[in-house]
Amino acid sequence: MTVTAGWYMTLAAVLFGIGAVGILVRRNAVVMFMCIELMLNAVNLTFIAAGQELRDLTGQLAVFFVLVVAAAEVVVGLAIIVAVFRNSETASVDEFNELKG
Amino acid sequence: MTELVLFYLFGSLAIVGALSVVLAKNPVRSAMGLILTMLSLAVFYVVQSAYFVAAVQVIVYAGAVMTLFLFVIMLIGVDRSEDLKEHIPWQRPLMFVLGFVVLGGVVAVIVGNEWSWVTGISNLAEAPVGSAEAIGEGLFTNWVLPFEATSLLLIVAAVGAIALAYFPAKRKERE
Amino acid sequence: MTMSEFFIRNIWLIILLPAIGAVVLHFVGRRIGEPIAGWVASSMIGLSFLIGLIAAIPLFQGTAEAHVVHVFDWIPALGASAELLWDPLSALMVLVVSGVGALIHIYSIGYMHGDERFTRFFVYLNLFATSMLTLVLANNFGVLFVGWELVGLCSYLLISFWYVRPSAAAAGKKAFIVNRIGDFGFLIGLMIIFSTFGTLSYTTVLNDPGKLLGAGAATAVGLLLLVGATGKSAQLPLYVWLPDAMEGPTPVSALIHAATMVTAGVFMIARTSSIYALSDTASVVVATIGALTAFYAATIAMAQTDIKRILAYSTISQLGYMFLGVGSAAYVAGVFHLMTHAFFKALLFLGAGAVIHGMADEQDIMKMGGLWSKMKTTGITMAVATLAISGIPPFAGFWSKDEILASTFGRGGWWVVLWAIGLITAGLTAFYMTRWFVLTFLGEPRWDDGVHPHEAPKVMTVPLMVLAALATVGGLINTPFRAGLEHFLEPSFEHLTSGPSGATVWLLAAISVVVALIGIVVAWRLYSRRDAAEEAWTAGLPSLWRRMGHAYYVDDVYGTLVVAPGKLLAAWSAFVLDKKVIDGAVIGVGTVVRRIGAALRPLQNGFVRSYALSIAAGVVGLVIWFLATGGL
Amino acid sequence: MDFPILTVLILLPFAAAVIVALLPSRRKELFLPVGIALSLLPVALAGYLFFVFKTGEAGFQFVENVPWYSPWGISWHLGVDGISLLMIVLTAILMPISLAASTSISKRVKQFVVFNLLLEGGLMGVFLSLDMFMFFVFFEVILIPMYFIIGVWGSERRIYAAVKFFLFTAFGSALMLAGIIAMALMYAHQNGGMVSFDYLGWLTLQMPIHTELWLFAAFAIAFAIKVPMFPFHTWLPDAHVEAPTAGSVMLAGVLLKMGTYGLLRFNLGLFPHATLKFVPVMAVLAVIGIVYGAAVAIVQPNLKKLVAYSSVSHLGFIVLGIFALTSQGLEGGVVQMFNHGITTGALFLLVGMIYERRHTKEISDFGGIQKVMPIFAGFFLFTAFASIGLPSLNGFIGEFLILMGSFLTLKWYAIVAASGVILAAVYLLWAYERVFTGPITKPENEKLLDLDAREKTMLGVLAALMLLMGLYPKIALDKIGPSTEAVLDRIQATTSYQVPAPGRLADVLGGIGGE
Repeated sequence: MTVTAGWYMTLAAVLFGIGAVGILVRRNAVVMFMCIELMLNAVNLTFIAAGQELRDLTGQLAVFFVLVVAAAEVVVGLAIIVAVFRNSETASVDEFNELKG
Repeated sequence: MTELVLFYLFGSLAIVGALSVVLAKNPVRSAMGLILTMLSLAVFYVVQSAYFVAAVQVIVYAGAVMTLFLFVIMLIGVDRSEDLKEHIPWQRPLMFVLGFVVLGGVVAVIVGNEWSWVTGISNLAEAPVGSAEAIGEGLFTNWVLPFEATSLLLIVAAVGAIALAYFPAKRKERE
Repeated sequence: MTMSEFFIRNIWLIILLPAIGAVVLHFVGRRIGEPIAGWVASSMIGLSFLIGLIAAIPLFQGTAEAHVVHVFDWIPALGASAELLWDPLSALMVLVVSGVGALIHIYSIGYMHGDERFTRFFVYLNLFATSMLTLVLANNFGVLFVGWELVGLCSYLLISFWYVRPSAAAAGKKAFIVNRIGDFGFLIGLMIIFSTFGTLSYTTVLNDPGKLLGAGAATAVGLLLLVGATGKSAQLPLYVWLPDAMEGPTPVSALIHAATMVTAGVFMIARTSSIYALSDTASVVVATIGALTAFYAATIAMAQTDIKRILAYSTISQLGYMFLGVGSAAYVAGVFHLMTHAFFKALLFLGAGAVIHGMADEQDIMKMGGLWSKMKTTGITMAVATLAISGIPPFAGFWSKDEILASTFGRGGWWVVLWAIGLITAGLTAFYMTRWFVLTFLGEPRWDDGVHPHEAPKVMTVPLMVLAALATVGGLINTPFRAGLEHFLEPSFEHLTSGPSGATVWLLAAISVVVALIGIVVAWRLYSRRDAAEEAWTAGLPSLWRRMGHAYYVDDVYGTLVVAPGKLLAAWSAFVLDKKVIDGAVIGVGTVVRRIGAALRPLQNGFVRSYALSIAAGVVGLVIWFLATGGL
Repeated sequence: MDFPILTVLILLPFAAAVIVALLPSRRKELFLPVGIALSLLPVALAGYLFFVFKTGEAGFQFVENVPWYSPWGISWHLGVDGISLLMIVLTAILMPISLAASTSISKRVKQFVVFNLLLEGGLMGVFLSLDMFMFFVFFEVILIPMYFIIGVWGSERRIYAAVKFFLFTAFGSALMLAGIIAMALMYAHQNGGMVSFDYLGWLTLQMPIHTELWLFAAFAIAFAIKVPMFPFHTWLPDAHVEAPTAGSVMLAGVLLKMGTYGLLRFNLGLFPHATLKFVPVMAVLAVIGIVYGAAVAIVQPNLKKLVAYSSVSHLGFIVLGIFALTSQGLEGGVVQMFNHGITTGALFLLVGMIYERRHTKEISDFGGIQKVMPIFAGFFLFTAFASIGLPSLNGFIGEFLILMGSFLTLKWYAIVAASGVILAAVYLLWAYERVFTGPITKPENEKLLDLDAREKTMLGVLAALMLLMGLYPKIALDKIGPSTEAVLDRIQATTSYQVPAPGRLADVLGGIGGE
């Protein structure tokens, strides 16, 4: 039995699903952020697997870009969380519904 | 064969890590779980000869980014326990329905042995090796414009983060 | 080229001169100041008169044909160019307008002395002269309409000249709006003319209009033009503005509301005689309206006590005679009466002005009396005017009025009835004018305390004397003995009725003189020994007299029947229909949209996890959709 | 290549807006004078255009056609004919005047001037574009500055008015956009897949009558809202009452003309068959607008609202003239567009001047002020009479042409419309009476200052134009005539319609005219 790209992708799907569920159930903003990172990582895995399968380096390059963007996103996102926390002393996203219609 | 063993071993580690991200009450444990998952994925990258990306994954992701996470967790405080009661109506039931649908899909794939999604064109040539040279050549030839764009993005993000953290909030004053 | 020819070719100079006067005085009048501004204005209109006179010489001699002067293209698509017509009719009108106008300009220098808007008054007077001369010189319905409306504008400006008095401002507005109602008909008439002939030029339209204008259309045009004429010439039912117009300064009443502007309707009907010739119906209606107005206004005049209002109703009545004349196709007689009326009515108004001036703005004749000794010149000239308007030979009014009545009688049938109405009116005219004269100048003084009547200055009395002379001899230019005016005007009209001749003429003349004398005698007996007599007379017919005194309450009736419902309807449209219904529908649509939005609003609960769930549900749904349909 | 005068005309105001925007913010006193000075350049250019425009030619002149985005067939296609020429001149003249009337604006002066100049550029674009895509873009671009001019510098209920204005117009525009896209696709269908937004190209389209009717309706509603025709008029009084003086002047003076211009250029031009079918509808609405607008104006307690409703009435005349489909009616419609712009612009200026002095527009707050402001009263009366349609002033020329022209085809409508001349006199003279005559009843009014030199200049220019257009309208009529005639010729060539020639009134007025 060889490990084909499909195996990795299934694993990625599972990881992605776990991350998505995490976002839906957790209220702590930092943990939700981690779940997002988890989902990004799952996607990265599919990129690598697909690139390997298609014999194309572009998959790895895409992962590189995702990494960079994710890093930027983390920086800004965490800064926002800190700023919000300083204001309201909580990191629970359910406390924030100012955009309520 | 080695690959199979590695897959099962690190695959299950990755899932365990992911589950602990979601389930752990203490955010620090969540962060540790995430690090575990990331390291496992780095192994898969190596297996698929994406050496450079694997290195970056370990250094940047598991190292730098997660450190940042831990800092923030420390800043906010780890001892805050989360209220497990759900306040938003329909959130839980709908979520479970969705979860079951996705889970059902994955199970169907595994049971039905449907692994061959992208296998149609394999063995065309040598699998690429993701060495630093290869990645660098790709980045600075075909992908130089997106590369520069991301560098700009990073600067903006850095400046934005500083701005957010540096200037004191004004909300209280307004009220 | 003789001087006459030069002026005929450049006949627009007649219009231009007062226009220049108006413009110059408008911009530098204040700097020129009183009284030079008045003299500038007067000399401008005087020059127009001179030019008119010189240009008319060939017409007097009968050596010149009608001459059309094309000045410039105005609205080519309507065939409306600025073109002027110099023929006997327009020449006569120009001479009357500028001649009487010049006298009144001069008189005004005295009358308006000391008014803070002295120069403004002369700007308006000169503007009026410009407009009226445009009206009479037009060779085009478009140009006619320009003059027609501009004289209305000047009338508005001059009636409300003393705008601080609310009644003056209201009167000016009323005059303009009532005139506009007439213009509504006039405009529709012009529409029919244009759609028939494709042009508004007299040259095409009035030269044998029967070619294109059927009898029915001619009737329509005739009646519609008549609507315009009743507005401008204050005939039934649109006369109501003229009595109120007496709010204006007295020279204005003399010039605009007696001698010139109000005769524009008569002039216009005379000018379009070839259209009226096509339609007996229209002509009969013109004459009937004229006769009825003459009688109606005369009865009202009998019971008035305001020195100017009597003259105002008298003007309406006399204009009715002119309508009777032009309606019975006795155009020369109508225009003749227009001319003589311009002399004696201008004279009457100017005399009334002199009296008001002397009596410190008192206008109630019940508070006058005995002015004869204090104001000799005015008194004598007024006596002449009274005799002239009453139709006593040889004064001017006799000849013209008699010619109208004779021509009417000569047509027989229904026209005899109109003649009878005219005849009775002649008696009433003599009655109320004598009453006016007696109550003002004769009898015991009934002045208020502190009133010291005095004769007007020379600048006012000289025009009175000139006009009195004209009112005395002006009628002699057209008598049964020597029909000078008839010969002169003949080229302007195609279908003239010639009145009866021989013994009938003299019999009719005798009858009207007798009727006039009866009127004079009755009034004389009633009012010269005043006191109980008046009360006895009024007590006999108290309710009728009161109604006449209030002009039959027509203003109130119009107010209730037209103005009030109109305002109500407008208010309803504005505040119910527009605000509630139409804008309400718009607001209603907005409200519905807002309600829908409000109903959907809870979906946006502001919880990020809820949104995440929606996104996830959407993704899953899409994936299922793709799988079910087999790909994208 | 010739000097691209039309492009320059469009770009000049935009460039001026940029220049004003770049002025240093501290130099507050500079914005308005610089704006006025820069907006005088288009006046000079438009004046030059007016005189070099070849009289007697029907077609478009100074045409510029540069492909822009060829896959969609969009090009920078400009041209001017007798119909748009006057609109250009009108826009150019009113802009510096309405800026000069804005000295009382104190907040955000720079933005105000910039928005006004953007507005001017957009208007130039609307009237000069021969490419429907460009036309639509400019048509919409105008909304933005106008929205802000009303919404930022208006009076109390400015937001309500601005939103109402925006929503109304946007609603119509959406329909027109659908129509424009449909036309472009239809062009592609009939020309081998070549999409084109070119107006001149669209003139060649063949379409079944029901398609034409739908497209006509889509365009007509957009323009009817802009005009505004009854019953789409309720945004107008609100917008006018709330807008600052400059906004009102431009709105009434030029923006409304976009509607009538569109009806004439596009509805008549593109859909001749549908035009014939729609004549009764448009004529009825126009006549209702004339009488209704005037009747409602009579009882308005607010001077600005009164003038706004008078616009509804006057614009009704223009629409009636256009849909009379006679050369006099069309010519009158176009010349009336210009004249109404001048006259109503002046009326709004006057209302603005008195508002600046007394901060009220309610008629009942005045009375007798002719005593203290004789020059102002004189200008007001002059303008009012121009608006009433006094011959020898400009308002008469258009109205007279329209009435005479529409009687040829729409007899009863013309007769009803003629009653508008009575009502116009009623509402304006009654308002004049209540505001200016009688004794001064309110002590606040005793100290009012009469017009200063700036105000006299602005009004003097407009008054001179009113007199010129009234006494010698031929300068404009000669340029308009051939172009409107061409519109009519096209309708006659493509349909069975024939303009009735003057002649015996066989059946005019029912039985009365029976021969």
